[in-house]
This record gives sequence, structure tokens and C-alpha cells, in this order.
Amino acid sequence: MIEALRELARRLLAEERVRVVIGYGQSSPQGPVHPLFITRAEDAEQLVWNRQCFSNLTAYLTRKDVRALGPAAVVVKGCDERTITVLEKEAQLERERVFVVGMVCEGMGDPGLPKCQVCDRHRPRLADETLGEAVDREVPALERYAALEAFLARPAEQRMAYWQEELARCVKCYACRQVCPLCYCERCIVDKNRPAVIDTSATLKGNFAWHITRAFHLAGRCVACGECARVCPVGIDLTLLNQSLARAAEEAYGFRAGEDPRVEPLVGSWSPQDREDFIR
Amino acid sequence: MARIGVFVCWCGENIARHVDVEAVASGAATLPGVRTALSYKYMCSEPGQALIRRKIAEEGLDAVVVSACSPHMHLRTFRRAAEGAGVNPYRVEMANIREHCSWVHHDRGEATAKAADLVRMAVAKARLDRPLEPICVPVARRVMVVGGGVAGIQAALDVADAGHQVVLLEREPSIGGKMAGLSETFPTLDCSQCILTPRMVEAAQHPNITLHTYSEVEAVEGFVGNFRVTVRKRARYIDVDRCTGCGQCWNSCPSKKNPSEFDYRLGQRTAIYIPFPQAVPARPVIDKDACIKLTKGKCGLCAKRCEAQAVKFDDEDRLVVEEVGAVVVATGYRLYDPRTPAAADGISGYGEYGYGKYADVIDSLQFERLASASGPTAGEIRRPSDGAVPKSIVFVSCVGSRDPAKGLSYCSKVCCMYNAKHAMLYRHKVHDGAAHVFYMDVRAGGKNYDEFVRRAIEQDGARYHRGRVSKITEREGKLIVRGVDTLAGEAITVEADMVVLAAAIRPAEGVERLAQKLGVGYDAFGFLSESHPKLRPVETNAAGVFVCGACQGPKDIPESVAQASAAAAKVLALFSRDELSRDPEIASVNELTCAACFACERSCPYGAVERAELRNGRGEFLKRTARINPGLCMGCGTCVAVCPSKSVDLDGYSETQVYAMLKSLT
Amino acid sequence: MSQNNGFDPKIIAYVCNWCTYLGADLAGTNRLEYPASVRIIRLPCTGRIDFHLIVKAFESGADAVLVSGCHPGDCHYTAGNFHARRRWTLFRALLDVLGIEMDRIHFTWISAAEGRKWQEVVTEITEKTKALGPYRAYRRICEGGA
Amino acid sequence: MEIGYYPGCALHGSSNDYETSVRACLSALDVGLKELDDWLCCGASAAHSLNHKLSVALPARNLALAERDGMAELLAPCPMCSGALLRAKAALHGDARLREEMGEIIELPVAGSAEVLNLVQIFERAGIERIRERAVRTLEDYRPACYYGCLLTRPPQTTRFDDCEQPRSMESLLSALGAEPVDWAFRTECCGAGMTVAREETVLELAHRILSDAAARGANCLVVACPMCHVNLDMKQADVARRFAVNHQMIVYYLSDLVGLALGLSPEALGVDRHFVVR
Amino acid sequence: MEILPTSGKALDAEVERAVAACYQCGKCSAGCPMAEAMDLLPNRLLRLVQLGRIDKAAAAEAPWLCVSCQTCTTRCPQSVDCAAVLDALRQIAVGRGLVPRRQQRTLLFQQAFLESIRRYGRVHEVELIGRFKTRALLGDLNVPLFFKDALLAPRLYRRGKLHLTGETVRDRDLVARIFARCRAEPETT
Repeated sequence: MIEALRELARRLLAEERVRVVIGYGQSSPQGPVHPLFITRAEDAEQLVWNRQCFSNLTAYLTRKDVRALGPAAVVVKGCDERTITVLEKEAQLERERVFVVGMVCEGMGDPGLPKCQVCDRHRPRLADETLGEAVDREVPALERYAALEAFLARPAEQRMAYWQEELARCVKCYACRQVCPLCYCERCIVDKNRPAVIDTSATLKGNFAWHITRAFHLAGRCVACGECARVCPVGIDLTLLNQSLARAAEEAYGFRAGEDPRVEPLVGSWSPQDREDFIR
Repeated sequence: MARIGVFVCWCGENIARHVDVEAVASGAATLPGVRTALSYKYMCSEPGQALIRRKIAEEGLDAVVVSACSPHMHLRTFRRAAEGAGVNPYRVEMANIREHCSWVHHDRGEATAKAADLVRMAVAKARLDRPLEPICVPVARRVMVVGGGVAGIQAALDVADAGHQVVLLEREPSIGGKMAGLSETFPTLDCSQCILTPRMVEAAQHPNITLHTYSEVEAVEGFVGNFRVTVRKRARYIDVDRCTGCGQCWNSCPSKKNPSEFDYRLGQRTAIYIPFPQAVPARPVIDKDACIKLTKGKCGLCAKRCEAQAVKFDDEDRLVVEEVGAVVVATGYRLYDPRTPAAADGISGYGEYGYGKYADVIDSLQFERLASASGPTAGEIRRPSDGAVPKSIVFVSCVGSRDPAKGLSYCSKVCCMYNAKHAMLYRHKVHDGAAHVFYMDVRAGGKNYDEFVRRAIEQDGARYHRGRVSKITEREGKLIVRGVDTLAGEAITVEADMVVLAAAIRPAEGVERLAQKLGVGYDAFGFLSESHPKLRPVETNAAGVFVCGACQGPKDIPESVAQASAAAAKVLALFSRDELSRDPEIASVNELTCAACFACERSCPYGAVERAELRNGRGEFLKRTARINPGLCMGCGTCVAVCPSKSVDLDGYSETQVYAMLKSLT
Repeated sequence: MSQNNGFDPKIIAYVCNWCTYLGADLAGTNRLEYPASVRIIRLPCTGRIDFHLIVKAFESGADAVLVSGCHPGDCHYTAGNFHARRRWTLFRALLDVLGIEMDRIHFTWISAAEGRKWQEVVTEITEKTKALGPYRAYRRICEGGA
Repeated sequence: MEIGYYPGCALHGSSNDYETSVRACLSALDVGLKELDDWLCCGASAAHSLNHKLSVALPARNLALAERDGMAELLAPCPMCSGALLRAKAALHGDARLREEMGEIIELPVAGSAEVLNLVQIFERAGIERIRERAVRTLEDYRPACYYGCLLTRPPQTTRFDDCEQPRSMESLLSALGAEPVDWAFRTECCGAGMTVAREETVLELAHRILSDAAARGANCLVVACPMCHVNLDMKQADVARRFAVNHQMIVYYLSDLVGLALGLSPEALGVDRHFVVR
Repeated sequence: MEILPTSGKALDAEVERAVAACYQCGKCSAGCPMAEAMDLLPNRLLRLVQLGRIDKAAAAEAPWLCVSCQTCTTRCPQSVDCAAVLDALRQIAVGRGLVPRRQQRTLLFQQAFLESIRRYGRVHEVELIGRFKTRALLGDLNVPLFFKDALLAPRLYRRGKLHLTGETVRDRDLVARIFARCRAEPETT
């Protein structure tokens, strides 16, 4: 599989179909896997593929410096690829200028990350070329949201208490924002003043405001790559927030972010039949 | 620092009874930015307004808060008053301490406290009000009417007679629309063409009307007052200016056996043809698929015969751009096709009626042609299969209409009337013929309408059966119609020589595409949406675009014409001004911080958001950005809510202001 | 109305200019009495009302928030309330997982003709909020401590 | 190809000539039939007339058996049976509560996943082109009136087969084999077979109309894909003759008969000799 | 299609709901092959149900003349499942003893039919006809029929179409259990 990947990268660069290949690299066999940007065919063998390829590389597609390089190829897992659709819908990339290399993925980490336990997209579907053989396992929505279910089983006061405790630890390092492929605003809303929408101090108040905002800005967009939670230095489980929105979208509108390129983004479209059981 | 004056109104006892207005005023006086605060018995009265103007002058106020009734009541009044004294009208705020306070809270303490809060909020907002100028856009006093049927012609003539330029667009080779093909019209039975053709000629010869036939809207840019409409003039293969309409060409054309669109396939026409004798303009077109010259390269007889040398086989589509200030859509209707394959766009057909299978099962427009003196049978009722005069005809109502299972739930409104008319005409022409009408309800609301239907039944002996038809089959040249009369409680079978289906009225082919170009909404069936069903029946939510006739919903001729004149009146009202001035409380984008995700574009109900590029002084590309078209923005603020980086804001309700109001309450 | 006495709930109402604001006006014209607990912030359309406004309301010490606009299909701007409806549906899910007390956030459609409904809604919300007491949990958040 | 097979009571009873025909014809096309093990009667009209729950339970049991034995497709040559199976499918589909309830009633888990096919659909699966290639003789001297009756196409929302008002599938199959189907009026009119035994007199009338129109259109035979239609139009033709004093002598074929004949099978092999009206 | 309760007021409610959309265009009656023989046309039965007079509708002969050809359901502009409504009316009639005498034969036949299934899991034609005819005979309903079909029997037999003994499923108790579980609850009117 690795060889196939390297071969493909070589070809794409050699034939000048792309100017850069965004993949995974590893400084030493034991060393950590890091994003790798290849612009010359001969560097292709530096590419790696293993259970440590956590990051969602599509995040780099919207970076000014990367765009400057020209057409790019990007290595994606089934979970990451949905990002491409969302970005395209939001006019952040022209699909034809990106060559998507899909990697069949049996899960990342050992043991697999929670998201991998319930993954129903081992094999990318939207890629221009997909490497590896495997079949999809249809995971019922319930299973996908099991963790959320469990959390929601607690009474509201306990949930509130939990978040007060968790978010009190947030140091506003914004790693969650940096790593998120869908946080591409040039000026993030937290950096807005006159008026300041969000209290920038790392107080509980500011932290609630920030995390509510971060999560809701991903409503109907988050593809559940789970990077935000993975990179959080103080280990706040942000996926719970993302999941609550993802499930609402799926339940109320049968919508899954990035699933279907033909479907319009959830926020910004509507139907007269939309549910409103909570509105009096 | 702002210099705000607060004016607390007693509204006689209305406010003063439950609110301590003096306390409210003195409280307001202490608020930051407030220069003066006082109360008066009737602020809206002339002395009250004078007081405000005087205070503005004395204190040099630059903003005003009137604490009185609902802004829906008097905001305009006080804006005008303040403007009179030199304060920008958009720096006037109102605190509603009457409808929202004194009238609904009778505990003086609570009411006063709330009133004080409301004033505090209003002051906080006023402090941040920017002076705004109303948006002015020049108006091009020229209208495009899309569709040259009776509605379009009416609208065009009304506007043209008022002295303004009109561009009249028609997709077919001639104007006249469906009405030109009708036989006689209910409830007066006067001849359709006799009414219409003079109007057609009038429109064509009117100095203020430019006619584009055989043409369609290609693209639309701009907004109210300033539309740029690109028109595709389809290749006619005739030089209209040279052509004299002498008829040599179509009389000599050897390709004669082409189904006539105008006769709904009941008649035939040549390849070079005018759709019907009274066509306007009386200039032929060449059907390029039927023309032997254009298909096989041979022939060219018409060109040889044409003394004016008007035939040009090398003709091509042309695009012309028309600049207009308003657009009237009058694209009319088409009939539902009972042959529709199952569930094409949710609409399915009537296999059980065998339309398209049995030659003598026709639709009501085809019957109009049979009954029309200018029709393929010169007005004699003869059936298509063998030309025999039918001794019995079954007229079936509600084919498609009121049939949710087939995908159309609405009533087509005019069929009841023309069914009665058809039955009548038939009985007048074939005295021993039996006319059966199957109906669910007879809907004959309108002047002399019900009388007309009764006449068909009582005097002309049309036999009405209350019930739907279930199946039509054919045996030995007879059509076996199986229906029911629910009043008699019997299933009945009629042996008919001909069956006429009153097929549902649907919006004209392709109207959705036109609507999208114009930014006009349409319903599930493709009928265009008016902006208010009762109060704004011919306006649409696209400013400067109006609708009339059957494109907005099934209508008969009188209604279509009335609506056309209404649309014309609206256009004239628009043209009565040099400039449009609009409320400036609209959205604007901070283009430097915009991330160009275009969430705003997706959620704008008015298509007011454009994708633009930000360039520096030297015109070099910096970034992409959303941009609001002030001509189109109506100021709902939906874009503000969906903008992730809050790079959009709304004047008059800005982020800063709302937050300040909240803060004033803490 | 004096259970939980001493406590006058603070309720922020975001209403659209064309339906609910006029509904409240009508309540006034018909002299329909209701508690003085609500502070209306008039916005052009429910489409303008985003989640920040709800969060901000709580940050500025609201004990409950009311969001109200035109009934579906009646929007002055044709679709603003449809857009809003979707966002609220999603936002509620987020608030729920955060353990925000859902019966402090109310959504209603109130038309210009529904003065009576405005009166009922405000009265009920006030009673409910009184019963719940001040929104201490969020105060705690704003005071930054646990 | 091999496919699940649900004969139903009629084909194992007085309409066994139909089964003979179907089996012979399909084996000639190398379509193997795997009969559903220990199948139950579908309940026919009696069940849905008298006991709605039963009218779902009985077919549900058969669907469950098919699922258990891993049959993805189930041929039910009797439209009454296929209709019952399809109705049950529709009811079970997207109604977890009902699936559960039925599972308990019939003592087998049931999802209703098996696809139910009628005879025409099997031929379409086998491929009209392929059948034409295999054909050893043309049907040119046959001018059949194709009779769909009611349940083959109705109600369309459950049968999802052909156009329920102007069906063409039998005609296109047979004309591909050289036959000249006539166009006639009663292709989807009901023959009232459901009532043959209980209310014979009203039913003969319907049968008579159908036979007369077919004859009037110059048909020299009828073609059906339904055992009840066959009983009603073939066996009862004598009674029609007696009652209306007109002997139509209209041969009534099963669709598989004509296909079989085209494939070179003998009338005997197809059970045609066991019909009541014969050449 | 959703499963109706088998009896009781619950069924009434279901049936009323099922016909709520009917606007009396009569297309069901117009297409019904049995219309001529019916005392009340289908659209009238539906109307009675709409008016809450279910018992009168159920007591009519028409439901027993329905051949379940689905034409009404297929062509209904309002997508009312007319045929299913008639089924329900039959069940109500049986549950409340409203089956008109002249239609007892149809009922008897269908009961005999179900009986046969309950016993063997499949239909035994000879026994079925036999049981039906004898019942009909005892009930002295249209006796001549008996002999008529008796005449047919040999014709069938000669063609090897008549099995004096029919097929039986392996697990007959299962069938009985299924029937028991589907038995209509007693009327709660």
C-alpha cells in the first residue's frame, strides 16, 4: 500500500498534475508521524502510511502558502475526505484543483481511536484514486453516538458541573481552532473587537463563550475527524459538543456533513417542513 | 460623545397614569451622553414636536430618544421632526413605554421601573446610531414584459400609452398567446380573435413598444431600476425588415406535412410558415428541422420565390441586451399532458384515459381549435380519427387538477366554465349531439358565470354527471367511458364518439429557469409567488419584478387582464420617480475580514450578496470577499447571523448596539 | 403572583419587528395585562437572531430568554424564520449537552394579530422562571469560579 | 441462475398445469427453482377480508423462511401470492414495531428483505434477448390478447411493476418471440376470479366481457400469468358458453406456455393438454 | 400500509381516519367491476364511514361483492386505500354480526378457506369446497351450487387437477399458534 502511495505521488508530480503532495512523513521509524509536503517526485519515498497517521491533512489545503504552490494532492482517510466536500461547498477550494488520494484505513492508533471503533468509512468514496482493499461496515447512528448517549444520560446539573470543571481547565491556546480544517477564517471571531463577541480572557465565562462558538460554527459542517479533542493539551473531550450537533443534524434533517456533494450545506438552506416541535 | 435629548411623553393619561414620567425623565437625564431629558403631555402634537426641535437647537443635540408609543405608530413622525431641526433621522430612537408598558403593567412601581429600562436601552442604542442617508438609485424608465399573451399585451399597452418605453418579449413566432387560439369566450361567447387581434396589431404598431418575437430571456443582471436583460433572438431564417409577408414562400414550400403547434397537432403547416393568418408580426419563420434546404441542403424554393430576398438560410441566434428599470412576467400557462410518464417530477399521467393512444381523446385546447372558425376544420366539430361529426362527446373535468395522487392538488379554476362553453358550442353546432360533462363540483364564481353554466344545462341540454371518470377504452370506433353519477348513485357507461379532457393548467415550460434568473420565488407547481397574497398580488419579492396572468396561478381572461393592468400601474408608480430612495438600514460587509465562505450568499432571501474580489489601489488582486448589493438588500440581517467571523453588520441594529442595549440592563 | 417572592426574573426577549413586536403592541392596545419582567429587543427578523445573542443575554444576567417571530410562511423577508428555525434546532442540541437549563430558553411564533398569545407566553414564562429561581449556574460561570 | 420459488396452493392444486408449465419453461432457460421449504398458504383474499393481522402474518412467515434460507429473490407465479407477499413487505418495511410483533407471532425474525418477483419479471431477469436467441420457433401464428388482470400490476405502490394502466411487458416479451399481440380494452380489467366459487353468477358476466372483447379484436388466444384468471377464463368458459349461448373456444395460455412453445417444448411438457379449452 | 387493529372502536377510528381524505369524486365506484351488483357503491360506503355510520356501511352487501381487484385504491386521486377500507368493513361486519344473510355464503367460503389453512397450513381444495358446500347446504343457501361444482369435480379429476388429499405443512401446531395469536380481540363496543 505504501509503495502504491509513493508510486502515485511520484506519477502525479512527474506528470505535473500537481505541484505538491500533502501526505504523512516520519523522521525516524519510531519517531512521530508528521505532515509532509513533497514537491519533487524523488522525495516520494519519504511518504509513510501506518496507524499513526492521525492528522486530517485537508487542513492545509486552505493555507495561503500551500495554495501558492499550485494544484495539490492530499492523502485522506475515510473520515477526513468529507472535509473536502464541505470546503468545496464553502468555496474554499476548487475540487478540480485538488487530487484526493484515498487511503483505505483500518483505524488509527493502537488500540484504535474511539472514532475508529464506530467508523463506517474505512474506504474513502469521494477520492480521485483509492488505495487498499476493504469493505465498509454500516454502523447504525445509535452506535456512532453511543458516547454522547451515555453522557446525555446524566442529569443536566451534572452535565453543567462537568463542563464547568472541564472548561475551567481550558487555557485558550486555540489548538482546537488551529488544527480544525474547517476553521479557516482569516480573522477568527474571538479576535474581533468593537464589539468583542467573545470574552478573550481564559475565564470560565470566556471559555464557555469560546467553546459554544467553536462548536456551533461547526454545526452541519464538522466531519468528526476528532482532531480538536486529540490535540487539546489539557484533554477536554470536545467531540461531545461536536457530536451533539452532528446527531441533531442527522436526526432532524438526515444530514451528515460532507457525505453527499450534491446536498447543500445545512445552515443556509431550509425546508418549510423542517421540524419545530420546540417552538410554541 | 453623543449629545442626546430624551423626550418622555405622557400621552395624556395613557402613559402618565401608570408610569411616573417625571421620574423616568429625571432618571434619563443622568445617563451618559444625555444632554437634556424632559416630559411633555403630547409629544406627537405639533407643540410637542416644536419642543423637540427647539431643544435640538438650544442644546445642539445630535441624537433623539422619544419615550412614548410604538415606533410603528410615530417613529416616522419624530424622525421628520428631528430632521427638520437638523438631526439625522436615523439617529432618532423610540422607547415604547405605552403599548409595551403603561397599557399592560398597572403596578406603577413596576411600570415605572420598566419604562426607565426601556429608555436606558433606547439611549444606549441612540448613542451608537450612525447618521445614514437614504439609498438612492436612478430608475431606467423602460419596462420589459416577458410573454406576449393577452396579459403581456395588456400590460405593455398600458405602460406604453402612459408614455414609457416597453420591450415586449415573446417565445413563439407571433404574439397572441393561448387566447389567439381560442374559439369563443365565456360568459359572453364573443369571438376570441375578434377581441384580441386588434390589440395585437396595436401593440406591434405602438411607437413605444419594441417587439422581440421568437425570443427568450437569456440572462438578467442588476436590480430594481437598473436591470440588464440579455435576450436571445432565435434564428428565424427570415430578414423581418425586408419581408413583406406576401406569402409566396409558404405557399410554395413543398414540406407541408408538419404538425401545427398552433392547432395543437390537429392541423398541418409548411416548414416555412406563419403560425396563423392573423399572426403578429405577419412574418414567417423556418422550422429548421422540417426545412428540406436546412436539413438536406436541397430545395430553397421559398428563397427563389421571395422577391424581397428576405430568406436567409445562414441566419443564426442573436443576443441583444436591453436596459430596463422593471420587468413584468406574463409567461402564462400550458396544459398538463395526460400522457406524462409515471412520476416525472412527481407528476404522473392518466394511462386510464388513453390520451395519445386513442385519436379521439383530445384535450380542451385542441377542442378550442376544432370549434374555432380559423381552426383545421373551419369551425366544424369533426373528430380527428376519421373526420366524422361526433354524435356524442364526453367532457371530463379535473384531469390532473385536484388530483394529488397524480401530483397536482390545485383547482385549475377555468375548466368548469369552458366545459360549459364547449358543451354549448357543440350543441349549437351539432343539434342532435349528446354532450356529457363529468364534474366533481361546478365552480362558477364570477359575474354571469353561474347563469352561463345553468344555460348550458337548461337551454342547451348538456348532461351533467357528478363524478369522475375511471376508465376510457375503445371498441369498434366508439370510446367507452366508464364513469359514475354519485347523485344518482350509479356507475354509468357512456359510448362516445369523442372525449375532451379538461387538463390541468400548469405554468409555461421553463418558467422556473426564468424565475431563478429574476430571483422570483415559485411554488411546488412552478407558479410564481407574489409577495403578499392579498396586499401585494402583482409584486414579487424581487424588487422591480411584477407578475400577471396565469404564470402566477390559474386564471381566466378577465382576471389576467385585470392583473396585467395592476402590474402596469405598479410599474408606472415606480417610473413616477427619477430615483428610488430606500431605507438605508441594510447590511454591509467588512471585506478585509470576510472569509469568503458565502454562508451569507446562501441564506440571503434576496440574492443581494455578490461574490467579489478585493483589489488594492493598483488594482492587484488581494482576496475574494462577499459584497452586499445595496439595491437588493432589504435589511433582514440573516447574513449577520450566519457569518462565522461576524464580518457582516446591519445598520440600525448593529452588533455594538444590541450588546450595548443588553449591557444597559446590567 | 408572589411565589418565590423577592425574585423578579429578568427576561430578555428578542422579537422580530413585523410580527411579534406588533403582537406585543396589540396586547397593549387591548390592555392585556402581564408581568413587567420582559425587556424586548427589537430586531428586523428572527433570521438576524443568532446564538451569540442568546449567550450574551445570559452573560448579562438574564434568567430566561424568549425568541419570537413570524409564523412559518409569514416572514416579512419570506425566509428569515425558516433559516432561524434550523439554527435553533441545532443550537438547542448543543445547549442540552452543555447542561444549560432548557426551560430558560423559549421559542415562539407570535403574529401581529396574537396579542393574547403574547400575554399568555410572557405570563407563563415569568411564572416558570420564578419557579426556577435566578439562573445561578450561569452566574457562577460569569463570576468565573466554580 | 437459481432462484427461490413460492408455488402457493393453487399451483400445487387445481392449477398444477401452471406449475408444470413454469418449471418446464424455466429449466429450458437454465433457471433453477429452489422451492421454499415448508411454505405456508399466503392467506389469499380470505385472510385480508376477515383478519388483517393474519393477512400480514402468513406471508411474513414465508418471507422469514426465505430470509432464513438466504433466498434474496422469491418467484411467486401466482399474483395473489406475490401480492400478499409484497403487501406484507410494504407493511414490515420501516415499521420496526410491526417487525417485532410479527417476529413473535410467526416465531421467526423477519425483515421482509427478500425480493418478490412475478413470472414476467423472471423472464425479464432471464433476458428477453437471451430467450429470443434460445427460441427454436417463432410464435408468428399467435395473436394473443395479453391479460394482466388486477393483481399483477395493482396496486402500483406495492407491485412497482410495469404501467398499471397501460402495461406493455407481456406484449414486448411475446412480440420479441414473433407473436402479434392484439391491442384490446380489458388488459387490466378484473375477471372476478376471487369470487368464482362463492358468487359464480356475477363472475361469469365479467369473464364473458373479457372473452368477447378479445375475440372482437381478432385475438386467437388469451395469455395470462395468474392461476385464478386461468381457472376463470379456461375452466369456466363452458359455463360462460352455457349462460350466454356463445362458445368462444378461446384457448387460454399461461405466459410460460407460449414462451415454452417458442423454446421448442411440447404442449404436453407444458401441461397445455390439461387445459379445458384446447385446439 | 399500516396494520389495522382487528376489531373494536379502535378499528372504527382507524377506518374513519383512512377515509378522511375522500372528497367523493366517485372514481372508485366508476371503476369498480362489481358496481352493478352492489347495493351501495364504494363511494357511498366511504361517505357513511365519514359520517360515522360505520355499522350501516358494514351491514351492506357491497363489501362482500368486492373482488379485491385494487382498482379503486389504484385510481383514487386522494390516495385513499379504498379496498383496505372494504376489508375492514367486512371484519367489522363479522365482529358485530352484521353480515347480510345473502352474503353469508361468501363469509362461509372464506371462513372455510381460513379453516383449511389453519388445519394444514395450505388449502385443501376438495375438502374446502366440500366443507363450504355442506355448510351452505345446512344453512340452506343457494343449494343448487353444490351439485354444480360436484359436476365439475370429475372434469378436474380427469385432468389430474384434483387432489383428493391436499398437502400439509410439517409443523401444523405452529400454524395453529399463528392463528391464535392473530385472533381478533373480542369487540369492545
